[in-house]
Order: sequence, then structure tokens, then C-alpha cells
Amino acid sequence: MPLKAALIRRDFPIFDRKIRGDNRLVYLDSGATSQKPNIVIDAEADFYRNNNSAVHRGAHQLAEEATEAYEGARLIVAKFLAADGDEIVFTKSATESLNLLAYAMGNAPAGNRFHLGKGDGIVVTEMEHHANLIPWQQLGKRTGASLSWFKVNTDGRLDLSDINSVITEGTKVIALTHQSNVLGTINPLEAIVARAHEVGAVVVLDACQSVPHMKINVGALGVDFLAFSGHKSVGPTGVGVLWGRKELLDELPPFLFGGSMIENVTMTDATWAPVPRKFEAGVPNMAQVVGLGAAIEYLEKIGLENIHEHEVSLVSRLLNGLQSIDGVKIFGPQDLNMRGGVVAFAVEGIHPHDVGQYLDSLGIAVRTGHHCAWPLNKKLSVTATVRASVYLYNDEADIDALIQGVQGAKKYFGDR
Amino acid sequence: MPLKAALIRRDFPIFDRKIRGDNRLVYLDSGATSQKPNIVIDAEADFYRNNNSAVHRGAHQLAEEATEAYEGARLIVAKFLAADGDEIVFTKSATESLNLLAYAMGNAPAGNRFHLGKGDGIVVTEMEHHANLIPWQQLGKRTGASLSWFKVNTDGRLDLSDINSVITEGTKVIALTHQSNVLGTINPLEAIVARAHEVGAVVVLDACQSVPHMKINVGALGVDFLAFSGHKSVGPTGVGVLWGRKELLDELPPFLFGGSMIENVTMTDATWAPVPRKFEAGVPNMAQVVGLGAAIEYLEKIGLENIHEHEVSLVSRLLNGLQSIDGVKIFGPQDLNMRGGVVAFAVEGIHPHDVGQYLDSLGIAVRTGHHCAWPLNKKLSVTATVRASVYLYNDEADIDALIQGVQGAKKYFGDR
Amino acid sequence: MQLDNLYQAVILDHYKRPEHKGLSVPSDVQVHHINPSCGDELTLNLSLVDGRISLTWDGVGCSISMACASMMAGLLTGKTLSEAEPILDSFVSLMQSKGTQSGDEEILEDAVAFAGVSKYPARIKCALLSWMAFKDAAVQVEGKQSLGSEN
Amino acid sequence: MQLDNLYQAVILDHYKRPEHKGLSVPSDVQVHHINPSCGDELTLNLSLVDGRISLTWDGVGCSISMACASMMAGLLTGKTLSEAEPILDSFVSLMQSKGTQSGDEEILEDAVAFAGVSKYPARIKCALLSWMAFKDAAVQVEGKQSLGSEN
Ligand SMILES: Cc1ncc(COP(=O)(O)O)c(C=O)c1O
Ligand SMILES: Cc1ncc(COP(=O)(O)O)c(C=O)c1O
Repeated sequence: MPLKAALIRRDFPIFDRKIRGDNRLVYLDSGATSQKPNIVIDAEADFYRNNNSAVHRGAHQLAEEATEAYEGARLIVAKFLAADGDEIVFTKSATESLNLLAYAMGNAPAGNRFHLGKGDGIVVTEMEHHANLIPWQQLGKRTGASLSWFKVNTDGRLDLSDINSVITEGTKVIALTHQSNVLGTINPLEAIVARAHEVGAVVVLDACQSVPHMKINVGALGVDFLAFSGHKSVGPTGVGVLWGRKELLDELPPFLFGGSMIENVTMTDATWAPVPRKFEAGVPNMAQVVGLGAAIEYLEKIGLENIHEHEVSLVSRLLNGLQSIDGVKIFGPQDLNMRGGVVAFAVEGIHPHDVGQYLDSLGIAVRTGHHCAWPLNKKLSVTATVRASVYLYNDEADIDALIQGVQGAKKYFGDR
Repeated sequence: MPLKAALIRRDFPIFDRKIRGDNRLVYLDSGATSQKPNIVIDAEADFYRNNNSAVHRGAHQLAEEATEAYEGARLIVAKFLAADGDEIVFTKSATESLNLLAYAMGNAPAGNRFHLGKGDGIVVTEMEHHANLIPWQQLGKRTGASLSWFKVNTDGRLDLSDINSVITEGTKVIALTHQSNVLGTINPLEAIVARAHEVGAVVVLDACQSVPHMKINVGALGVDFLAFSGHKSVGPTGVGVLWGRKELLDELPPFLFGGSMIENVTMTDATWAPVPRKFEAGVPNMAQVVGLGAAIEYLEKIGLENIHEHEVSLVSRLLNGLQSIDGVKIFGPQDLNMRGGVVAFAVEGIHPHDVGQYLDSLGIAVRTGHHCAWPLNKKLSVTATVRASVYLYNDEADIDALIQGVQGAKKYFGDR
Repeated sequence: MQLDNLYQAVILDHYKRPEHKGLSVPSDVQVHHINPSCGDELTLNLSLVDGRISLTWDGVGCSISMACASMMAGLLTGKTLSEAEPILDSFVSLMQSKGTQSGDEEILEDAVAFAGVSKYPARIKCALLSWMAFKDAAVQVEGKQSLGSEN
Repeated sequence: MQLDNLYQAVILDHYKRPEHKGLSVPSDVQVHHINPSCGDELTLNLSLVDGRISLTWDGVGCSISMACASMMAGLLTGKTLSEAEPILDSFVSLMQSKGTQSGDEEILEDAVAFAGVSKYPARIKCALLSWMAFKDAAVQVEGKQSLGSEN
């Protein structure tokens, strides 16, 4: 069912404002963070106004209500991913979710399946966001495990030709992105998951750029852990999700230590509560979790399939438009079947920052820079790119504005 | 200047609601989490409605505005603590702030002043919240450093008589709470800070229960790091603060790895941005940080001295009232000069859960349990206590309701 | 008063005059359970005498958890493990009913008095403390028996 | 167009026809600075000839950062380190002025064209990239000199 972006935009109050004078907001930076509908803003506010209280503690009515709201959101997220409630851990961001995994594995004692040491291997890819690269670099340094990676082809896809020599018997973890936040590439997972499980490794999926944009069923993907951020999913800032298979979360040691994650505590020792509470120390980001529940219900009402279809059609228009401009180079696959709503490009002779600044003067928000994927930029031999990313509230007029804007930038910087 | 709690309550929308039928809300659980004024709720919502965008990235107007709002809040917090902006790190909670320190110290290589190993010592106290105990237990286990602690006297104060044998030449870190979240004790810091610095150790202050309730000047306290939570300071959930001396934060290795905290990244290595960004990986909890800024401005407008005075007067009334009830035992010091607005007590023959449940039926919210300080409970030989905690919106009627409620509970459970 | 629904007289009776309290020595299995959110503790001794359950317990906790242990011990003592199973299931489902069930008196006898607890989510753990301890003990004792029968 | 305030003609000129670009060999000190938020890079060679600054540079970056390096090199070359200091200070304070200053032409000459940058917080780092590199290089070269004079 085609989306009515104009109607959807009415749910998002930020589109009422003007940019740089009297320009309408053309927001093409949802890959960095999405805008928020009223229903999400209100869910957070209503929690504070009516039910605010520390969850899982206190035997008073507010505490009961807060707990119900918080745990209710967990069930919404679980259903959304086709997972169990006990498999959903709330964090502050995808960055924390991924660091949680790396640190928790670092905490695993010998004998634990997550224990890493010399001879063990961690595998990533050249297209990872820093959040799914540096934690693993550091885990390798801390434990002695080696780090290796899948290369990226010139067309912006993973090179899986050497899969059996990249993922070896010693490999314990493979961490990769579902969709590149620069190239837009959607990585095929079957071969990697199969090979990983063949050697007894777990697969960690950075789903920041996929979960908000397409229907995800964790069972069908076959991965073992998955991370995403609320703020990219029309949800509040300050909340992320880690999903993991129950039996793996059971075995994984905890990460943050403090209140509510314990079973018993003495001055010198502590034991842990069952999952998911083992991973949720302290008074949690309650209002944000409740807001994320509202966000996911909103996305589901619109339909993730519809959102994905809408984005594909916008990206198709965008790719065509950009290709028609002389001197524009697009990074990443052109095949719409293997890409999502993120398009990175460069304009010959004009630095991305300058392109971005010119677009901004027209009210068009894009991202410029290395997009937290510096090694990928180096591989592509660019210092920076312009990145436009679309979401459910964008429409064809936004795409056309961008294309005209790029033409305008060429004129502006070329003719002066 | 005496507070007008009745006027203040009008700023907090939750007091419009009714509890368990038609009871007014008597909220005496601010030690767990505080309620939020409209101005804070609106600050978060307004950020989403007007300026939402990823900070420190993108060269468009929204990104500029979001960055200004976010960094503006940092300056508010810095001024509030009489610190520098670069010394303020935003986290998701005090729990994260304290874990950040423990993990970052665990990451320190030999030669770094925070490096710990066999022969080094970590010192805590028997009255720590789990959030300021377990991270240090675990750091000790990971590094081989030993854990020792200050004992708690029978009157609920720290026993500093053996300070020179608890803090020794090998001690690297002393982590303690400013105010106990169970006993209400405000710990004197001079002797500990002096001894710590004499042996070259750093002092980490868990200020969760003090920063929201009294004027704090980090320089005057003399400590080296300080942590508190936004949600206990009339701020949003999902935001915490770590303050640290600039030169110490400079030397401390990072904790969470990801976007925005880097200087340069290759496939195998990374270098770090200057503080505070080194400690703020990923798209941060922007709306919550902005909300915290509004919360602190609100508290400052009312005046921390006034808030503290108000709480002391309420606690005085509460202690007197409880002492007049037969069979009520109060834990912690009775001297109002060394205690804050948290009072834990037990009622002979009635389990705290049952007392709490009875109070709840009257609309009175208290906390029951071990309050995440299990070792302290064991030391006090109780499995649980009832805890009432006051804040700026409480008044004498709240205290009187609690005292009557306790009397009612005695009757309810005693006579049946 | 709505609270009377939670604190039925029979519950407070058991709290004040607990039954089967005091641990028998020896027992086939002993389990120790804690409610981490409040620190309440329960130790349960389970023996099978001619295949019939014998339960004794000790602990510290609130009226709900202690009364529940007392009533449970009375209810299950003398039953076989397979007779106990549906009783456990019935009690657990009553607790999860959010106040929509009143409990099957045929099965639960006096323990239907705990129906009111299901409306107070924070207290359900109190009521289940002893039952979860029993569940744990039953699994252990069955393990021991099957080991024994293999020898 | 408001944007013209940011992209003054003289800035775009320097961007298209940069001056002092191409690194001299040898130099007293060489520094390499990066703008981590965008990946822009600048290498700056600083030599002192009879106490007078000689600057050459190379790099990749946006019009603002590259034009700024070009103009700065021209402005500082031939000056002494102590003459350069107030120029640096003046430029930094112009950048921090949030659009409230227009810059002192006596001191900054053509570099007042960057006044518009101060209204775009995200671009201030671009303009400061070369100046911070110079500051760093100046400290290093002074360190070398004082070492030299001790010998
Ligand atoms: C003394 C003390 N320390 C630490 C914490 C942990 O704070 P949070 O749960 O907000 O992370 C709390 C509150 O729960 C506390 O009272
Ligand atoms: C692919 C990818 N991974 C990880 C992240 C990190 O997410 P966050 O900054 O929300 O923690 C992002 C977004 O910045 C991303 O696009």
C-alpha cells in the first residue's frame, strides 16, 4: 500500500518549522537520526505526568504502573522482532548495545562459550560503522583474539569469495552491519550465518539502518544478536535495544553492574538476576523505553513493508536524478534489490561540506563527512561524501528539491 | 527563604492524579526517583518538536541548533557544580557514570596513573549502593587489585578510626557515597580526601543523593570524580552525569567506543577525541540532556540552599513523629547536621512490605526493601526497611500523613 | 477497605501462627530461595515418605510470603509429586490472573485467599517464593530418585 | 543570498587558486592535523628564516579550510612569531564571535572575509584547522629553539 507521506508528515511537528529564513524543511538525514511523531513525544510526556516512578522497586501504585508500562514496551519490541520478551535488553543506544556485547564477552571466564583468548578470532567488515568496529578492535586487544574482516568490492558489496578463510575454526564472533549507513548496501546474511554456525561462532548484527526501515524477523535472519537504536526508529533519543537468543544471553556475563541486576550481594561478591534484568543495571531510561514502544506501534500501524517500498521508490528517483547530473559520483550498489534508503555521493570539484552548506541554505538537511565509517571512506579513497537518507515522511518533492539543490551547488561554486 | 511546597507542587503535573481510589498522591519516594516539573517535560518535547537532529554532525541548521542546545546544557551542569564544561560527561545514569570509571580504569595500560594490578587497592564503604560497590568488586577481580572498605558504626556513620590502615600506600581509588540512600548519613569528606591525596589515590563520589538536594561545589569538596543521575534531580530518565578533573579525564582511557569519540580510525586501531567527547560515543541522549539542563535551571531558581533547609525541617518533623510511635526503629543518625532527606525505619512485628502496602492503600508512596544496599542491610541485621524520602514538593501534611499511616498500619496488622 | 482483599484474615492468621515452620532434620532435599528485590529468604525441606510429600520450612519475609509458605506446606504435605503438580499450576495461574480469577477451591483450598495478590504485581513474587522453591525441590528430588532407581 | 556572507568571493578565489600550497623541503617543523568530524587533513611546514616565519602547506578539505590555510600562510609568512601571536588571537576571537564582529582589517587583512563563518558553528572548526596547526607548530619550533639556545 503506497504511503501518504504528506499525511504522515502531519504527525511530525518539526515539519511545521522553517529553515534558514522561510524554507520548508527537507529532512534527508534520517540515517543519522529520525524525526519524532507527536504520539512518541506524548508517550514520554505522559509517562512523566502520570506514572513516573522507579520500576521493579517499591510496592506502590505508581511503581506498579511504571513497571507495567516499561515491561509492556519490552513486549512490543519483542513482538516487533518476532522474539521473546526475555530476549530484549534495553540500552541507551545501539552503540551501548554493541559495547555491551564486546565488554560482556571480555568478562567471560575460561569455560564460558564467549571466552576469548589467543588463537580465537573476531571477524568484522570494511563497511562497519565505528560503533561496530572499535569495540571489537578493543576486545581483540584486551583478550589477544585476532581481528580480521570481509573486504568491500568496488561496487560497494561485501566480498564473500574468501568466506572460508575469513571465518575459520578459531572464529568466535562475526559482527557486521545489516545495511551500510554509507553505501546503503543490504548485506546478504545466509552464507555468513551458515559458515559462522558451522564453526560455532555467533553472529552479531548491527541493524541500526534496517530495523527502522524493513520488516525484521530475528528467527528468519538466523543471527544470534541484533542491535538497533530508538532514535533512528522515530523513537526517543537515549534508548537502544539489544536482542539476543535467550540461551546465549543466559550464558553471557553481565556488563553494567548496579541495582536491579543482582540476585545476592556481599561486600566482596555478587550473583546476577535472570535475563533481561541481568543487563539492565540501575533505574532505567523508563520514559524513553515507553516512548520507543509507542514509536514501534506507530511504525507497525503504517507497516514496515509499506515503508520499505516507499523508500525504494524514493531512492530509485534519487539515483536517477543524481545520475543525470554531470560530475556526480554515487557510492554503493545501484541495484534497488540490495540497497536501502541511504545514498552517498560526491560532486566533482566541490567538497561535500560545501555541497551540504549550500543545500542547507535551501532548507535541505543532508549529512556530510565520513559518517562514522572512516575505514570505508579510506577504502573508497574519499575523505568525505554527501549522504541523503530517506524515511516514511519524505516524498518526491524532497527528492526533487535535493536534485535541484545539487545542480544549484554546482552553479554556485562553479561560476564564482 | 522557606519554600512554598504547595506552589511548587503546581509545577509537577503528577500531583493532579489520584491514587488507589480517591487518595491524593503523597510521594515520599524521591530517593528512588524524583517527579518532573512541566518545564522539564516541555524541554524534552520542544527539542523533539523544533531542533531534533544528530549533534556534532551534519552542517545543517537543525544540527547546529541541536548541538547548541546539547552543549548549552553541558555549560548549565558545569556552572551548577562550579566546574568547567570540559569536565562534564553525559551518561545514561549514575550507574553508567560509575561503571564508566571502573571500566575505563580497567582499560588503563601500565604506566597510566589509573592502571591497577596486584598490590594496588580499591577502597569502598559498607554503606554503598550496589552501583558504587559491584563495579569496584569486579574491577578488583579483573585486575588483581584488592578491595577493602570503611565500616559503618552502629549509629549509621562511617568508622574512620582506622583510616590510615584502610587507605594505604597501595590504594589507587576510594569510591564512596556522599549521602547514604538508606541511612541518610552525609559523609564527611575532608579526612578521606586528604588521606587519599596523600597516598596519590583518587576519590570517586557517588553524589546521587546529594547533588539534587544541596549546593555542591566540586572544587570545595576536593574529590576527583563525581556521579549523579538526572532522574533524581527533577530531570528526565535516561541521563546521568560524570564530573571529573580535566587532567584526570584527559588521562583516563575511554569506555564506550563508537562514533564521535574518535580522532582517527583504521581497520585495526583508533585514537580518541579530546574530553568530554572521548567519553560520549554515538548519538547521545540529546533530548534528555536538554531536559536535564532545564531541570537544573529549575532547581537553581528555587535555590539549593532553600531546598536543603526545607528538607531538614521536614525530616525533623518526620523523625520526631516516628520516634513517638511505639515499636518504630529508625536507622541512621538522628543529628540533623549530618543527614539528608532520606529516613529508613522498621515497625516491630510488621514486615516493611506490609507497611508499604498499607501506606500505598492511602496514597502514600514509600520504598520498601534493601534499597540496593544489601551489604548494609546485612550489617544492620535487617532484611528490609521502609524508606521515606522527601524533596522540594513535599510538605508537612505529607509527613503527617505518613506518621498517621504508620500508626494505622500498626492497628491494621496488629488488631486482626 | 480494598486492602482487605489482599490481606484476608486467613493470610494474617497463617502469618502470625505459621504451620510446618521449623526445618525437619534430615530431609531428602533442601532448597534456599531469595527474593532479590526485597531480601526475603525461604528455606524449604522436602522429603518423600512412601512417595508422599513432607514439607517443612523456615524463613523471613512479609506476611504474604510467609503465610503462603505456611499454607502451601499444609496443602502439599501428604500428596504425591504428581498430585502436587496441578496444584502448583493452579496457584501460578491464579497469581497471573490480574484479579480476573478467584481460584479453584477444590484444588487450592484455603490458598484461594491469595487471589487478591494477583492485583498487586509487586507482591506476586512474594506469594510465589515458596511455590518456586517447591518446584525447584521437586525437580531435585525426582532427579535423585531416578538416579537411585538406576543404581 | 545569505550564503554569500559565508562564501565571500575572496574565499572561493583562494580555494580555487591556493597560495603557499605544496610542502617546502626541508622545514624546521611539520605538523599534521585532522578534523575528525569530516576527515579533512592539513599538513603544515613551518620554518624560521632569520626569525621570520615561512609557511607552506598541503591538504584536502572544504573551501573554508583550504582557503583559510592559503590566506593564513600569506598573512603570517615574513612575520616573527611574536608578531603572529596577536593575529592568531584575533582570528580565533573572530571565529568565536557568533557573527557579532566583522574582524580587524588592520590585523587580519583579507582574512576578515571569514567573519561570516562564525555564524555557522559547524564550520568554525574548518576555518580553525590551519590556525590550530600553526599554533601547534609554533609551540614546537619555540621548543626546538630554546633547546638549541641551551646547547
Ligand atoms: C546512592 C545511590 N547511588 C547510585 C544510584 C544509582 O543511580 P541510577 O539508578 O540512577 O543509575 C542510586 C539510585 O538508585 C543511589 O541512591
Ligand atoms: C550502521 C550504524 N551502526 C551504529 C550506529 C550507532 O548508533 P547510535 O549512535 O544510535 O548508538 C549508527 C548510527 O549512528 C549506524 O548508522
